[in-house]
Amino acid sequence: MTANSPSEQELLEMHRRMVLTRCLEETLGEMHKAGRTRGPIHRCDGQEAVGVGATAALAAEDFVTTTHRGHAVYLGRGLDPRRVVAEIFGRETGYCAGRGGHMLLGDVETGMLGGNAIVGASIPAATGMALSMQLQGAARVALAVFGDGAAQTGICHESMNIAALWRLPVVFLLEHNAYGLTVHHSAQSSVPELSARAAGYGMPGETIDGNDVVAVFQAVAQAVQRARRGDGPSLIEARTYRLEGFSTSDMGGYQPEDEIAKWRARDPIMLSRARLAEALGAARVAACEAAARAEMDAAFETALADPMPGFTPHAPSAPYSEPPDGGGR
Amino acid sequence: MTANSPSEQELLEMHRRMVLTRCLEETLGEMHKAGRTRGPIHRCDGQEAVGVGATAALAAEDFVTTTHRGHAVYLGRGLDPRRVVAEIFGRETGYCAGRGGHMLLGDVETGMLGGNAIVGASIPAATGMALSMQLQGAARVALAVFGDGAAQTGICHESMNIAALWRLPVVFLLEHNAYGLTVHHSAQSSVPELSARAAGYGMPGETIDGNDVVAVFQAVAQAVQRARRGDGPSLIEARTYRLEGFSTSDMGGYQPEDEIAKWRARDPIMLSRARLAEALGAARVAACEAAARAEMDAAFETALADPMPGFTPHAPSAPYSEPPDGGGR
Amino acid sequence: MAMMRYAEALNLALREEMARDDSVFVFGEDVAAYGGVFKVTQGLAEAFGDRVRDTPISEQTLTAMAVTAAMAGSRPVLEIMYADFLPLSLDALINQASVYHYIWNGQVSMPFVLRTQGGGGVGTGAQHAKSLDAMVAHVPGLKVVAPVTPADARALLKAAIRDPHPVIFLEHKLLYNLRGEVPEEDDAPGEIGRARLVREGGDVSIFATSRMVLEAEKAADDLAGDGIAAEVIDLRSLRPLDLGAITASVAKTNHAVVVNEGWRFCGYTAELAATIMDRAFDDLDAPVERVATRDMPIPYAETLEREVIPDAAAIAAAARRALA
Amino acid sequence: MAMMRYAEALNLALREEMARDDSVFVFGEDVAAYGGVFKVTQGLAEAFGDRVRDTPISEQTLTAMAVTAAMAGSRPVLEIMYADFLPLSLDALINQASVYHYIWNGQVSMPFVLRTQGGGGVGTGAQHAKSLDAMVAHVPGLKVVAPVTPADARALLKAAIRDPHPVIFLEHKLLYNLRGEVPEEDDAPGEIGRARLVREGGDVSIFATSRMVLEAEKAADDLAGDGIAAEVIDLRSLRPLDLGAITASVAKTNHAVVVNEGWRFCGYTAELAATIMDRAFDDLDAPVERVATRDMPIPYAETLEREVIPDAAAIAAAARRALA
Ligand SMILES: Cc1ncc(C[n+]2csc(CCOP(=O)(O)OP(=O)(O)O)c2C)c(N)n1
Ligand SMILES: Cc1ncc(C[n+]2csc(CCOP(=O)(O)OP(=O)(O)O)c2C)c(N)n1
Ligand SMILES: [Mg+2]
Ligand SMILES: [Mg+2]
Repeated sequence: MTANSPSEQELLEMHRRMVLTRCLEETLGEMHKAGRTRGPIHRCDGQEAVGVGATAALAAEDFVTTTHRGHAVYLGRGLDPRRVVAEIFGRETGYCAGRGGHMLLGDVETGMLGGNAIVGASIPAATGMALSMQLQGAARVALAVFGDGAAQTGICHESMNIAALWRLPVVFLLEHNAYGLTVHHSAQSSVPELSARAAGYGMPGETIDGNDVVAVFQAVAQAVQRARRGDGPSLIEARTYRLEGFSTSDMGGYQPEDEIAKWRARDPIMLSRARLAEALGAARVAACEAAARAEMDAAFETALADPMPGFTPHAPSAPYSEPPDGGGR
Repeated sequence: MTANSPSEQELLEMHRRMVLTRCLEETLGEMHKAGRTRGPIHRCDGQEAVGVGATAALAAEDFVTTTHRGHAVYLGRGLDPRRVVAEIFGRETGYCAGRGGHMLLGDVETGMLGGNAIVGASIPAATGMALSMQLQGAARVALAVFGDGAAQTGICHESMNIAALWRLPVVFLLEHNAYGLTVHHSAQSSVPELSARAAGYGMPGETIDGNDVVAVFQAVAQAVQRARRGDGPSLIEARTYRLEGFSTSDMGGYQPEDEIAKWRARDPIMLSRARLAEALGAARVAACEAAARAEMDAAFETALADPMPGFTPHAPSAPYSEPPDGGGR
Repeated sequence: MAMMRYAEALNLALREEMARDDSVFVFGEDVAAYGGVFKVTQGLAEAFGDRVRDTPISEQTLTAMAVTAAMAGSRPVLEIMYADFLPLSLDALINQASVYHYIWNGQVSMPFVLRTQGGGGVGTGAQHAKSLDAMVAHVPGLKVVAPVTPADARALLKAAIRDPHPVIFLEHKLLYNLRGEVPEEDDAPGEIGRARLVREGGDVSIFATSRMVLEAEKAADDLAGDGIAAEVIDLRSLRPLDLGAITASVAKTNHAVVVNEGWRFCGYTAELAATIMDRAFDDLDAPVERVATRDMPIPYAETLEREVIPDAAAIAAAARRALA
Repeated sequence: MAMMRYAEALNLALREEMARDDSVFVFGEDVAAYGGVFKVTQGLAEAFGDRVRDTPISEQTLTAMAVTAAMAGSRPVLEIMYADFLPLSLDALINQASVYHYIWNGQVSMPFVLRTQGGGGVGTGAQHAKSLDAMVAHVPGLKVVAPVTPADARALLKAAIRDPHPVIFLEHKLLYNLRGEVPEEDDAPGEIGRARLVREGGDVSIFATSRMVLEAEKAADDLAGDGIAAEVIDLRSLRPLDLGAITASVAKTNHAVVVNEGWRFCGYTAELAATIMDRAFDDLDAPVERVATRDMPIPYAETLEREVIPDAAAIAAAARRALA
């Protein structure tokens, strides 16, 4: 046990949140097939350990930014499943009253600021929050979750350089799921291990097993401590895999079957379940999972009955209206 | 003697071009004091070995892109001093008929495409030319010269990743003169040696003495060979120093006197002169320098007597005119 | 003649031009192995190998590379997946592509095409539903086209590829499945800078771009019910404008509505309205009515999104205001 | 009252706001040790230490960081050295800053200021002389101001810093040395959204922005020689517009000239012309005349540059056309 080892209670809670996320993804998959979703949905089945393990290592007052594939971060951060589902279905009761959708969900209360559908944008976003914290003298850390595709963007480089230069309290968590949209990382990245780039900024970098929620928790916890101490950023590359394709509009065909099978055999929820069953007994784990499943089912039921928002031009759209008496169409 | 060692004749010619550049810079400095320049001029006194040594390692059909501080590249590439000076003074006889000025000089004949005043822009520019060459199956190489400040831009990262991924025939020559405008590199870059970043792209990277024209020539020649063979890009960090401030509008005060003195003692022209005098005799070197000086003086005299361009809206501005019958004001 | 989808017509144009001219190449995110997320480049990698390249997610650099690859003798066709990412291309467009032909005194031309698609209506959210036409149309030295029919998609893409200057080629996510006749035997490129008369009418001129042309047609149907004969003109080329077609129509109808799916303030409709005033002031019986997306981010929820992006009803209402 | 340079007035505003509010910080290239290349931030680092930071050359990320630092409780003032680099900021402005206040249903505000300076006239060349006002003015959720006098520079910068929403603050390289009275004792912020009547006149209204206001004044002098009384209005705020001031003036003069140093096509003058037509069509005796930079890159040579950027003569000629 290191200082960063989660307690059994914490482990069970992480497991619960991973299951919650998986239930969300699977139900969204069904809803999509039934023609009941709108716009593309980016499921994170198989990657739950990254978002959940990482957010579990944050303090309540910390910030986290994520990508278009942020469901595990939302639920890992403790957001209310009902309001998450409501947002995904564009309901008035969603975190953003239906204005954001699943990719642009933000919640000030929990510092989940937020999902971001511009690839790479979560990186400078967290870096800016970290700068604000440093200037305010606050011991608050910002965690940036981003993909392997995002690591090739210019803002990734600029942000890492600035964060390292100023020793900003930010943690860069690269969620490496092997693909950027349909393109394999070997056709996007000039190096197989992206953590190698940390040396170019003089910050620590490591590659970890992103399907092991404990490994993610520990690596992020250590990086968060370092950041909170004022020692600056770290880069953590968590290797994982996207089991269900890029999004609901993915036509597939580019992820080899054997590759999928290999990773399915290392499903993070299975791994976590096995570990927990040994420690706490299979029954307790099963009960926890059933409760999570029930919670998500209830979330869907309530959220889908919630009303759609009505269009009210000037609240909170006031700063946008131009000219003042109406603008628009 | 390695395969990349310049001949004595080549050495003397490089020396001549460095002296030509220094004369240009010094005369520009005087002209500025006399109030006869327009806009900022970025002198490269002390850095001549980088632009001159690097371009000497290129073949006639290769491309080179450079920065706002490109005079050594222009003259190193063999451009006509008179037309360079004419362009700097906005004359009709300049390389761009006075439209470009000293920062935006381009010459298709010599593949000098071109100076660029957007920091970092020379990097993707050369990378794009290299892509075109690769697709055309041409054994032509593109050399990108850029500064230590430019190395922190997003496009630097994106370009290096793409170039390494596709093994493009491009050479990245980082002209590290210790400052980006007035800011010391230690306040801009998170690492002291920027060549360390090459590893993050899986390409060779080395730091060399940028005040030694032979070292620059050899390193670039080797990288050019590698690129021409199809083995992809390299990063060369040439350490040098800007003796005369950022530009003619620089108000100074931030380059410590002892730092300047230290580098002045390693003036690239002095170093080259000493080496050549030993090999060829001081007289031959002095004669070469005198000829260069005379050539630049003549270039100024002719160019300054050349006419200013007259405004003719539609040639070659046709694609810009909107609406077709005039546009503009 | 063959019936084909808009996306297929684009694909045909790319195939034809790549077969015709070795210097044409296609690059962008997911364009090779997958054939593009909208399947416009499907099969090209199989047919043309290395001349079709998947790229890293690096729009800024890809655009800058298109500029200089074009200078160096290639004819790049770059796909930017969503028009929302055009801001990442703008530095290369404004500070590089726009500059060199004139500044280097005609030494270089830059024959590249930047294809992208914009527009909303399907719940893609604030970062994947915008039309930023005005931003690219503002840049001197760029041509900007936005075909609506499959035939125009093919003809104008061919023209864009053959043009010696940069062309921004604006598609729309809701047009890709539109079917129409394409004259396969006629493989001549179209002419950039010519509007298309969609429907004649003597009461009011509706000038529209991209998908808004379809909404304008519906609006014209609606107006016809009230006995109002609307003329609908598809501008096709946002820059350069077909001034002759615009002024001739306004001279006939004396009323104009301009429609573009971008934001209103400083948007493309502002240029259209100002140009019409400038060129046809004496012909106008009423101010030009502008129909544009509301000046706010595009919300996700359907109930909100449909209030923000213009539709046939908004266009018809504008025409009625013009005639009131 | 004190006489001071425009750059000094900006410096004063920064000092006052930084002293008043700990959450204000200043960052950008060369702003700390050197005090900014136009010396606007001189002495701030000495006075406020770490709250004034030199940055790497990374405009895209710096802008994105301003957005989220503002969300997280700071009030960043970012200096972008030249307006020509605004394209590098646009992704963060359009896809981030514009989005969150509305999309997150009012949960966050983003009180940051992006200061930059544009304009030509001194041989800085095609990449350092542009005015890209229209690009930022097009983005919903941003305010855009461009003060001309030292007093306005101070008052509006203070207002911008205190504003809960993003403000783009446009300066001009030829204004920094302009001297004017600044009421030191009155440290109240200005009001964003109000135009300034520079000179009254009954024959033609000239609406101008930034340095073009000075050219408009010269044009008015020239016109006065012909007995033409031009009213000159400094818009000060490009977004939101002071519609009341605009329509009141046009109602009086029945003729309008609009002047902005950006390019013409899809430029800021298009919005002004279209808005005036929309709001004051019946008052207009002639089309609104637009005066803008020619649609081409800005050349280096003085003989060329002066033909491309508008001046008093071009404005006076436009006014005469309007009245012809
Ligand atoms: C700037 C930008 N370019 C392109 C896209 C389109 N796009 C959305 S997700 C994606 C792939 C991202 O890959 P990665 O960062 O690895 O995230 P993952 O989807 O694998 O989680 C792309 C290209 C975008 N949203 N933003
Ligand atoms: C994108 C961009 N940002 C800022 C500037 C202003 N600027 C011009 S040169 C310069 C410093 C560049 O430093 P470096 O790359 O080291 O080149 P050096 O001047 O030292 O040769 C800056 C900040 C610019 N021209 N372009
Ligand atoms: Mg990925
Ligand atoms: Mg430097």
